[in-house]
Amino acid sequence: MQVRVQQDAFDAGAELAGFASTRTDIGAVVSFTGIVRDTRGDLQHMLIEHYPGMTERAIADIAKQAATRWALADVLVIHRFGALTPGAPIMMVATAAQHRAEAFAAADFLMDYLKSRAPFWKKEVTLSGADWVAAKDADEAALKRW
Amino acid sequence: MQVRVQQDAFDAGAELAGFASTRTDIGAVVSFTGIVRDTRGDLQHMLIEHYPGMTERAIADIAKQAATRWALADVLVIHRFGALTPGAPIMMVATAAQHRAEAFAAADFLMDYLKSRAPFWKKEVTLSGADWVAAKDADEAALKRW
Amino acid sequence: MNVMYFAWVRERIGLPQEQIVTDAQTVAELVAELVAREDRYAAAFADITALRVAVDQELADFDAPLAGVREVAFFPPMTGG
Amino acid sequence: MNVMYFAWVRERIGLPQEQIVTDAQTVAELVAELVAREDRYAAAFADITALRVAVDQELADFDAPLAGVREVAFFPPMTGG
Repeated sequence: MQVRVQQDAFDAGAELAGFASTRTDIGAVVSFTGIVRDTRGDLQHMLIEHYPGMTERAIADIAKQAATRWALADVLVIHRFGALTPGAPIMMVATAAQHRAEAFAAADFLMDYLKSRAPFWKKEVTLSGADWVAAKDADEAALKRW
Repeated sequence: MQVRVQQDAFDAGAELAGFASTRTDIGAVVSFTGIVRDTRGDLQHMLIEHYPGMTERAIADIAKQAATRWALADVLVIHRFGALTPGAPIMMVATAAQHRAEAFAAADFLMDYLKSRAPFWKKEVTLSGADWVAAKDADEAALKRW
Repeated sequence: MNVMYFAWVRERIGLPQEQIVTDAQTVAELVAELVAREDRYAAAFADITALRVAVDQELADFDAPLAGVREVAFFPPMTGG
Repeated sequence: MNVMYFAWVRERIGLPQEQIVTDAQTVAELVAELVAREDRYAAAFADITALRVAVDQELADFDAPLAGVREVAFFPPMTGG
Protein backbone atom coordinates (compact mmCIF):
# COMPACT_ATOMS: atom_id res chain seq x y z
CA MET A 1 0.00 0.00 0.00
CA GLN A 2 1.39 3.35 -1.02
CA VAL A 3 -0.04 6.78 -0.13
CA ARG A 4 1.57 9.99 -1.35
CA VAL A 5 0.42 13.56 -0.71
CA GLN A 6 2.56 15.97 -2.69
CA GLN A 7 2.77 19.33 -4.39
CA ASP A 8 4.86 18.02 -7.29
CA ALA A 9 3.32 16.76 -10.49
CA PHE A 10 3.28 13.02 -11.11
CA ASP A 11 3.15 10.91 -14.25
CA ALA A 12 0.08 8.66 -14.13
CA GLY A 13 1.51 6.46 -16.90
CA ALA A 14 4.80 5.89 -15.09
CA GLU A 15 2.92 5.20 -11.85
CA LEU A 16 0.70 2.63 -13.56
CA ALA A 17 3.71 1.02 -15.25
CA GLY A 18 5.39 0.53 -11.88
CA PHE A 19 2.25 -0.58 -10.02
CA ALA A 20 2.07 -4.27 -9.10
CA SER A 21 4.25 -4.86 -12.16
CA THR A 22 6.21 -7.84 -10.85
CA ARG A 23 3.16 -9.85 -9.71
CA THR A 24 1.98 -12.95 -11.57
CA ASP A 25 -0.92 -13.68 -9.19
CA ILE A 26 -3.12 -10.74 -10.10
CA GLY A 27 -5.49 -10.55 -13.03
CA ALA A 28 -6.84 -7.02 -12.81
CA VAL A 29 -5.54 -3.49 -12.34
CA VAL A 30 -7.88 -0.49 -12.31
CA SER A 31 -6.65 3.09 -12.25
CA PHE A 32 -8.44 6.39 -11.89
CA THR A 33 -6.83 9.72 -12.69
CA GLY A 34 -8.50 12.99 -11.70
CA ILE A 35 -7.56 15.93 -13.92
CA VAL A 36 -8.03 19.70 -13.58
CA ARG A 37 -10.97 20.37 -15.89
CA ASP A 38 -11.55 23.73 -17.51
CA THR A 39 -15.28 23.53 -18.11
CA ARG A 40 -15.92 27.05 -19.39
CA GLY A 41 -12.50 27.77 -20.88
CA ASP A 42 -11.66 30.50 -18.36
CA LEU A 43 -9.86 28.59 -15.61
CA GLN A 44 -6.49 30.07 -14.66
CA HIS A 45 -5.66 27.45 -12.09
CA MET A 46 -7.13 25.31 -9.37
CA LEU A 47 -5.85 25.87 -5.84
CA ILE A 48 -5.92 22.76 -3.69
CA GLU A 49 -5.64 23.28 0.05
CA HIS A 50 -5.25 20.40 2.48
CA TYR A 51 -4.74 19.61 6.15
CA PRO A 52 -1.17 18.28 6.50
CA GLY A 53 -1.03 15.36 8.88
CA MET A 54 -4.74 14.59 8.83
CA THR A 55 -4.64 14.15 5.05
CA GLU A 56 -2.14 11.31 5.17
CA ARG A 57 -3.97 9.65 8.07
CA ALA A 58 -7.38 9.93 6.42
CA ILE A 59 -6.15 8.52 3.09
CA ALA A 60 -4.26 5.65 4.75
CA ASP A 61 -7.41 4.83 6.71
CA ILE A 62 -9.55 4.82 3.56
CA ALA A 63 -7.00 2.62 1.74
CA LYS A 64 -6.94 0.20 4.68
CA GLN A 65 -10.74 -0.01 4.66
CA ALA A 66 -10.62 -0.88 0.95
CA ALA A 67 -7.97 -3.55 1.56
CA THR A 68 -10.19 -5.04 4.30
CA ARG A 69 -13.32 -5.14 2.17
CA TRP A 70 -11.72 -6.58 -0.96
CA ALA A 71 -8.81 -8.96 -1.47
CA LEU A 72 -6.41 -6.43 -2.94
CA ALA A 73 -2.86 -7.31 -3.92
CA ASP A 74 -1.92 -3.61 -3.86
CA VAL A 75 -3.32 -0.10 -3.54
CA LEU A 76 -1.83 3.22 -4.64
CA VAL A 77 -3.16 6.70 -3.81
CA ILE A 78 -1.45 9.92 -4.92
CA HIS A 79 -3.05 13.32 -4.24
CA ARG A 80 -1.57 16.71 -5.02
CA PHE A 81 -2.06 20.10 -3.40
CA GLY A 82 -1.08 23.62 -4.46
CA ALA A 83 -1.82 25.54 -7.67
CA LEU A 84 -2.62 23.25 -10.60
CA THR A 85 -3.15 24.25 -14.23
CA PRO A 86 -5.93 22.93 -16.52
CA GLY A 87 -5.15 19.45 -17.82
CA ALA A 88 -2.81 18.64 -14.92
CA PRO A 89 -3.40 15.44 -12.97
CA ILE A 90 -4.80 16.14 -9.47
CA MET A 91 -4.74 12.65 -8.08
CA MET A 92 -4.81 8.99 -8.94
CA VAL A 93 -5.76 5.71 -7.37
CA ALA A 94 -4.79 2.24 -8.57
CA THR A 95 -5.99 -1.12 -7.31
CA ALA A 96 -4.71 -4.62 -8.09
CA ALA A 97 -6.70 -7.79 -7.45
CA GLN A 98 -7.14 -11.32 -8.71
CA HIS A 99 -10.47 -10.46 -10.27
CA ARG A 100 -11.91 -7.56 -12.20
CA ALA A 101 -14.94 -6.91 -9.98
CA GLU A 102 -12.79 -6.43 -6.87
CA ALA A 103 -10.38 -4.03 -8.56
CA PHE A 104 -13.24 -1.95 -9.98
CA ALA A 105 -15.25 -1.84 -6.75
CA ALA A 106 -12.23 -0.93 -4.63
CA ALA A 107 -11.21 1.92 -6.97
CA ASP A 108 -14.79 3.24 -7.00
CA PHE A 109 -14.96 3.01 -3.19
CA LEU A 110 -11.62 4.80 -2.78
CA MET A 111 -12.80 7.64 -4.99
CA ASP A 112 -16.11 8.03 -3.16
CA TYR A 113 -14.33 8.24 0.19
CA LEU A 114 -11.44 10.44 -0.96
CA LYS A 115 -14.04 12.84 -2.37
CA SER A 116 -15.87 13.38 0.93
CA ARG A 117 -13.53 12.16 3.68
CA ALA A 118 -10.03 13.31 2.75
CA PRO A 119 -9.36 16.89 3.93
CA PHE A 120 -8.87 18.68 0.61
CA TRP A 121 -10.61 21.84 -0.59
CA LYS A 122 -10.57 23.17 -4.14
CA LYS A 123 -10.74 26.76 -5.27
CA GLU A 124 -11.20 27.65 -8.92
CA VAL A 125 -9.39 30.81 -9.96
CA THR A 126 -10.68 32.39 -13.18
CA LEU A 127 -10.15 35.78 -14.82
CA SER A 128 -13.38 36.96 -13.23
CA GLY A 129 -12.69 35.81 -9.69
CA ALA A 130 -12.15 32.84 -7.42
CA ASP A 131 -14.66 30.41 -5.92
CA TRP A 132 -14.44 27.48 -3.57
CA VAL A 133 -15.83 24.32 -5.13
CA ALA A 134 -18.87 23.30 -3.10
CA ALA A 135 -19.29 19.69 -1.99
CA LYS A 136 -22.26 18.00 -3.65
CA ASP A 137 -25.03 16.29 -1.68
CA ALA A 138 -24.68 13.45 -4.16
CA ASP A 139 -21.05 12.92 -3.10
CA GLU A 140 -22.04 12.46 0.53
CA ALA A 141 -24.96 10.25 -0.51
CA ALA A 142 -22.59 8.09 -2.58
CA LEU A 143 -20.95 6.84 0.61
CA LYS A 144 -24.17 5.03 1.52
CA ARG A 145 -23.56 2.68 -1.42
CA TRP A 146 -20.82 0.91 0.52
CA MET B 1 -11.65 6.16 -30.37
CA GLN B 2 -8.83 3.70 -30.79
CA VAL B 3 -9.14 -0.10 -31.09
CA ARG B 4 -6.09 -2.33 -31.47
CA VAL B 5 -6.01 -6.13 -31.74
CA GLN B 6 -2.43 -7.31 -31.72
CA GLN B 7 -0.06 -10.15 -30.91
CA ASP B 8 2.67 -7.81 -29.65
CA ALA B 9 3.01 -6.82 -26.01
CA PHE B 10 1.96 -3.30 -25.03
CA ASP B 11 2.96 -1.01 -22.17
CA ALA B 12 -0.15 -0.06 -20.19
CA GLY B 13 1.71 2.82 -18.53
CA ALA B 14 2.82 4.33 -21.84
CA GLU B 15 -0.69 3.89 -23.25
CA LEU B 16 -2.24 5.67 -20.25
CA ALA B 17 0.35 8.45 -20.48
CA GLY B 18 -0.59 9.08 -24.10
CA PHE B 19 -4.35 8.74 -23.62
CA ALA B 20 -6.38 11.97 -23.80
CA SER B 21 -3.23 13.69 -22.55
CA THR B 22 -3.67 16.97 -24.39
CA ARG B 23 -7.26 17.58 -23.26
CA THR B 24 -8.16 20.25 -20.70
CA ASP B 25 -11.91 19.57 -20.80
CA ILE B 26 -11.90 16.16 -19.15
CA GLY B 27 -11.82 15.50 -15.43
CA ALA B 28 -11.64 11.73 -15.23
CA VAL B 29 -9.69 8.88 -16.81
CA VAL B 30 -10.31 5.25 -15.84
CA SER B 31 -8.14 2.40 -17.06
CA PHE B 32 -8.45 -1.35 -16.69
CA THR B 33 -5.60 -3.73 -17.43
CA GLY B 34 -6.20 -7.47 -17.66
CA ILE B 35 -3.16 -9.58 -16.80
CA VAL B 36 -2.32 -13.29 -17.27
CA ARG B 37 -2.86 -14.70 -13.78
CA ASP B 38 -1.10 -17.81 -12.57
CA THR B 39 -3.53 -18.92 -9.87
CA ARG B 40 -1.95 -22.24 -8.90
CA GLY B 41 1.66 -21.47 -9.80
CA ASP B 42 1.78 -23.98 -12.66
CA LEU B 43 0.77 -21.92 -15.68
CA GLN B 44 3.17 -22.18 -18.62
CA HIS B 45 1.32 -19.76 -20.82
CA MET B 46 -2.12 -18.66 -21.89
CA LEU B 47 -3.07 -19.13 -25.53
CA ILE B 48 -5.51 -16.55 -26.82
CA GLU B 49 -7.32 -17.38 -30.04
CA HIS B 50 -9.50 -14.88 -31.85
CA TYR B 51 -11.57 -14.42 -34.98
CA PRO B 52 -9.67 -11.94 -37.17
CA GLY B 53 -12.04 -9.49 -38.80
CA MET B 54 -14.96 -10.13 -36.51
CA THR B 55 -12.85 -9.21 -33.46
CA GLU B 56 -12.13 -5.69 -34.66
CA ARG B 57 -15.76 -5.18 -35.71
CA ALA B 58 -17.14 -6.48 -32.42
CA ILE B 59 -14.83 -4.33 -30.30
CA ALA B 60 -15.47 -1.20 -32.37
CA ASP B 61 -19.20 -1.83 -32.00
CA ILE B 62 -18.90 -2.21 -28.21
CA ALA B 63 -16.80 0.97 -27.98
CA LYS B 64 -19.35 2.86 -30.07
CA GLN B 65 -22.15 1.68 -27.79
CA ALA B 66 -20.21 2.99 -24.79
CA ALA B 67 -19.63 6.34 -26.49
CA THR B 68 -23.37 6.57 -27.20
CA ARG B 69 -24.44 5.78 -23.64
CA TRP B 70 -21.97 8.08 -21.88
CA ALA B 71 -20.44 11.39 -22.91
CA LEU B 72 -16.90 10.11 -23.46
CA ALA B 73 -14.08 12.33 -24.65
CA ASP B 74 -12.09 9.27 -25.71
CA VAL B 75 -12.00 5.46 -25.56
CA LEU B 76 -9.09 3.08 -25.99
CA VAL B 77 -9.26 -0.71 -26.30
CA ILE B 78 -6.22 -2.93 -26.82
CA HIS B 79 -6.52 -6.74 -26.85
CA ARG B 80 -3.76 -9.22 -27.52
CA PHE B 81 -3.85 -12.72 -28.97
CA GLY B 82 -1.24 -15.49 -29.14
CA ALA B 83 0.81 -17.14 -26.38
CA LEU B 84 1.12 -14.95 -23.27
CA THR B 85 3.22 -15.64 -20.17
CA PRO B 86 2.08 -15.14 -16.55
CA GLY B 87 2.16 -11.48 -15.53
CA ALA B 88 1.86 -10.24 -19.12
CA PRO B 89 -0.88 -7.74 -19.94
CA ILE B 90 -3.69 -9.32 -21.99
CA MET B 91 -5.72 -6.26 -22.72
CA MET B 92 -6.61 -2.80 -21.52
CA VAL B 93 -9.41 -0.30 -21.80
CA ALA B 94 -9.28 3.39 -20.98
CA THR B 95 -12.12 5.91 -20.87
CA ALA B 96 -11.99 9.69 -20.56
CA ALA B 97 -14.95 11.81 -19.51
CA GLN B 98 -15.81 15.07 -17.81
CA HIS B 99 -16.99 13.25 -14.70
CA ARG B 100 -15.85 10.30 -12.68
CA ALA B 101 -19.12 8.32 -12.75
CA GLU B 102 -19.21 8.29 -16.56
CA ALA B 103 -15.60 7.15 -16.93
CA PHE B 104 -16.07 4.35 -14.36
CA ALA B 105 -19.39 3.14 -15.78
CA ALA B 106 -18.11 3.14 -19.36
CA ALA B 107 -14.96 1.15 -18.44
CA ASP B 108 -17.05 -1.36 -16.50
CA PHE B 109 -19.50 -1.68 -19.41
CA LEU B 110 -16.67 -2.16 -21.94
CA MET B 111 -15.19 -4.95 -19.82
CA ASP B 112 -18.52 -6.74 -19.40
CA TYR B 113 -19.12 -6.68 -23.14
CA LEU B 114 -15.56 -7.53 -24.19
CA LYS B 115 -15.75 -10.53 -21.86
CA SER B 116 -18.81 -12.09 -23.50
CA ARG B 117 -19.19 -10.44 -26.91
CA ALA B 118 -15.68 -10.11 -28.35
CA PRO B 119 -14.59 -13.33 -30.15
CA PHE B 120 -11.65 -14.39 -28.01
CA TRP B 121 -11.05 -17.78 -26.44
CA LYS B 122 -8.45 -18.57 -23.80
CA LYS B 123 -6.61 -21.83 -23.24
CA GLU B 124 -4.47 -22.35 -20.15
CA VAL B 125 -1.39 -24.49 -20.78
CA THR B 126 0.13 -26.01 -17.64
CA LEU B 127 2.70 -28.75 -17.06
CA SER B 128 -0.14 -31.22 -16.59
CA GLY B 129 -2.15 -30.33 -19.68
CA ALA B 130 -4.15 -27.68 -21.45
CA ASP B 131 -7.74 -26.53 -20.88
CA TRP B 132 -10.02 -24.04 -22.52
CA VAL B 133 -11.26 -21.44 -20.05
CA ALA B 134 -15.03 -21.85 -19.76
CA ALA B 135 -17.30 -18.82 -19.94
CA LYS B 136 -19.09 -18.15 -16.67
CA ASP B 137 -22.86 -17.81 -16.43
CA ALA B 138 -22.18 -14.74 -14.27
CA ASP B 139 -20.36 -13.06 -17.18
CA GLU B 140 -23.37 -13.45 -19.45
CA ALA B 141 -25.68 -12.35 -16.63
CA ALA B 142 -23.55 -9.22 -16.07
CA LEU B 143 -24.69 -7.86 -19.46
CA LYS B 144 -28.21 -7.48 -18.06
CA ARG B 145 -26.91 -4.73 -15.76
CA TRP B 146 -26.70 -2.32 -18.69
CA MET C 1 -19.58 -20.63 -48.15
CA ASN C 2 -16.65 -20.32 -45.77
CA VAL C 3 -17.30 -22.23 -42.54
CA MET C 4 -14.98 -21.50 -39.60
CA TYR C 5 -14.38 -23.22 -36.28
CA PHE C 6 -12.73 -21.79 -33.17
CA ALA C 7 -11.34 -23.05 -29.85
CA TRP C 8 -12.46 -26.59 -28.93
CA VAL C 9 -14.87 -26.71 -31.86
CA ARG C 10 -11.85 -26.30 -34.14
CA GLU C 11 -9.93 -28.95 -32.18
CA ARG C 12 -12.77 -31.51 -32.33
CA ILE C 13 -13.40 -31.01 -36.03
CA GLY C 14 -9.68 -30.88 -36.72
CA LEU C 15 -9.53 -27.87 -39.00
CA PRO C 16 -9.96 -24.10 -38.68
CA GLN C 17 -12.10 -23.54 -41.75
CA GLU C 18 -13.39 -25.12 -44.93
CA GLN C 19 -15.34 -24.21 -48.05
CA ILE C 20 -18.75 -25.86 -48.06
CA VAL C 21 -21.29 -25.95 -50.87
CA THR C 22 -24.70 -26.45 -49.33
CA ASP C 23 -28.41 -26.11 -49.96
CA ALA C 24 -29.05 -25.56 -46.25
CA GLN C 25 -31.53 -22.71 -45.73
CA THR C 26 -30.57 -22.01 -42.10
CA VAL C 27 -27.65 -22.43 -39.74
CA ALA C 28 -29.49 -25.33 -38.05
CA GLU C 29 -29.82 -27.12 -41.41
CA LEU C 30 -26.11 -26.61 -42.05
CA VAL C 31 -25.32 -28.11 -38.62
CA ALA C 32 -27.55 -31.12 -39.37
CA GLU C 33 -25.73 -31.61 -42.67
CA LEU C 34 -22.29 -31.47 -40.98
CA VAL C 35 -23.34 -33.79 -38.14
CA ALA C 36 -24.49 -36.40 -40.70
CA ARG C 37 -21.10 -36.24 -42.41
CA GLU C 38 -18.63 -37.61 -39.87
CA ASP C 39 -18.28 -38.44 -36.20
CA ARG C 40 -15.93 -35.51 -35.50
CA TYR C 41 -18.67 -33.08 -36.57
CA ALA C 42 -21.22 -34.98 -34.48
CA ALA C 43 -18.84 -34.69 -31.50
CA ALA C 44 -18.35 -30.95 -32.02
CA PHE C 45 -22.07 -30.23 -32.39
CA ALA C 46 -23.30 -32.75 -29.76
CA ASP C 47 -24.56 -30.01 -27.42
CA ILE C 48 -25.73 -27.08 -29.47
CA THR C 49 -26.52 -25.03 -26.34
CA ALA C 50 -22.77 -24.94 -25.63
CA LEU C 51 -22.13 -23.29 -28.99
CA ARG C 52 -22.45 -19.85 -30.50
CA VAL C 53 -22.66 -18.96 -34.16
CA ALA C 54 -21.68 -15.89 -36.16
CA VAL C 55 -23.07 -15.23 -39.62
CA ASP C 56 -20.93 -12.90 -41.72
CA GLN C 57 -19.08 -11.92 -38.55
CA GLU C 58 -22.18 -10.98 -36.55
CA LEU C 59 -23.54 -13.10 -33.69
CA ALA C 60 -26.68 -14.90 -34.85
CA ASP C 61 -29.21 -17.55 -33.86
CA PHE C 62 -29.22 -21.10 -35.15
CA ASP C 63 -32.40 -20.40 -37.11
CA ALA C 64 -30.69 -17.55 -39.01
CA PRO C 65 -31.15 -17.84 -42.81
CA LEU C 66 -28.11 -18.55 -44.98
CA ALA C 67 -29.27 -16.87 -48.22
CA GLY C 68 -26.46 -14.64 -49.51
CA VAL C 69 -24.21 -15.49 -46.55
CA ARG C 70 -20.47 -15.79 -47.24
CA GLU C 71 -19.13 -16.86 -43.84
CA VAL C 72 -20.47 -18.88 -40.92
CA ALA C 73 -18.42 -19.46 -37.74
CA PHE C 74 -19.02 -21.87 -34.85
CA PHE C 75 -17.39 -21.48 -31.44
CA PRO C 76 -17.94 -21.86 -27.69
CA PRO C 77 -19.06 -18.86 -25.60
CA MET C 78 -16.42 -16.15 -25.82
CA THR C 79 -13.94 -15.43 -23.06
CA GLY C 80 -12.42 -12.06 -23.86
CA GLY C 81 -11.13 -9.46 -21.47
CA MET D 1 -5.08 24.14 22.13
CA ASN D 2 -4.24 24.58 18.45
CA VAL D 3 -7.30 25.69 16.46
CA MET D 4 -7.08 25.49 12.68
CA TYR D 5 -9.24 26.89 9.89
CA PHE D 6 -9.34 25.77 6.27
CA ALA D 7 -10.74 27.00 2.96
CA TRP D 8 -13.38 29.76 3.27
CA VAL D 9 -13.46 29.37 7.07
CA ARG D 10 -9.77 30.38 7.07
CA GLU D 11 -10.50 33.26 4.70
CA ARG D 12 -13.40 34.62 6.79
CA ILE D 13 -11.50 34.39 10.05
CA GLY D 14 -8.37 35.70 8.39
CA LEU D 15 -5.82 33.28 9.76
CA PRO D 16 -4.94 29.60 9.30
CA GLN D 17 -4.47 28.70 12.95
CA GLU D 18 -4.13 30.10 16.45
CA GLN D 19 -3.39 28.93 19.96
CA ILE D 20 -6.43 29.23 22.19
CA VAL D 21 -6.64 28.75 25.94
CA THR D 22 -10.19 27.78 26.77
CA ASP D 23 -12.39 26.20 29.40
CA ALA D 24 -14.83 24.98 26.76
CA GLN D 25 -15.88 21.40 27.44
CA THR D 26 -17.08 20.63 23.92
CA VAL D 27 -16.50 21.77 20.35
CA ALA D 28 -19.86 23.57 20.44
CA GLU D 29 -18.81 25.53 23.53
CA LEU D 30 -15.56 26.48 21.79
CA VAL D 31 -17.53 27.70 18.78
CA ALA D 32 -19.81 29.80 21.06
CA GLU D 33 -16.73 31.32 22.67
CA LEU D 34 -15.20 32.20 19.29
CA VAL D 35 -18.46 33.61 17.92
CA ALA D 36 -18.73 35.93 20.96
CA ARG D 37 -15.22 37.26 20.29
CA GLU D 38 -15.45 39.08 16.99
CA ASP D 39 -17.64 39.52 13.93
CA ARG D 40 -15.28 37.60 11.65
CA TYR D 41 -15.76 34.47 13.81
CA ALA D 42 -19.51 35.04 13.88
CA ALA D 43 -19.43 35.25 10.08
CA ALA D 44 -17.40 32.04 9.75
CA PHE D 45 -19.63 30.08 12.14
CA ALA D 46 -22.98 31.63 11.05
CA ASP D 47 -24.27 28.34 9.60
CA ILE D 48 -22.85 25.46 11.57
CA THR D 49 -24.51 22.88 9.29
CA ALA D 50 -22.18 24.09 6.50
CA LEU D 51 -19.14 23.21 8.61
CA ARG D 52 -17.23 20.11 9.58
CA VAL D 53 -14.90 19.67 12.54
CA ALA D 54 -11.90 17.44 13.18
CA VAL D 55 -10.63 16.76 16.70
CA ASP D 56 -6.99 15.66 16.83
CA GLN D 57 -7.15 15.03 13.08
CA GLU D 58 -10.22 12.77 13.18
CA LEU D 59 -13.66 13.88 11.96
CA ALA D 60 -15.90 14.55 14.96
CA ASP D 61 -19.29 15.97 15.97
CA PHE D 62 -19.84 19.41 17.44
CA ASP D 63 -20.73 17.83 20.78
CA ALA D 64 -17.35 16.06 20.97
CA PRO D 65 -15.55 16.63 24.31
CA LEU D 66 -12.34 18.68 24.34
CA ALA D 67 -10.67 17.13 27.41
CA GLY D 68 -7.07 16.27 26.51
CA VAL D 69 -7.48 17.48 22.94
CA ARG D 70 -4.49 19.21 21.33
CA GLU D 71 -5.90 20.24 17.97
CA VAL D 72 -9.32 21.23 16.63
CA ALA D 73 -9.92 22.12 12.99
CA PHE D 74 -12.93 23.75 11.30
CA PHE D 75 -13.61 23.57 7.59
CA PRO D 76 -16.33 23.23 4.93
CA PRO D 77 -17.29 19.79 3.58
CA MET D 78 -14.26 18.29 1.87
CA THR D 79 -13.82 18.17 -1.90
CA GLY D 80 -11.03 15.71 -2.54
CA GLY D 81 -10.54 13.46 -5.55
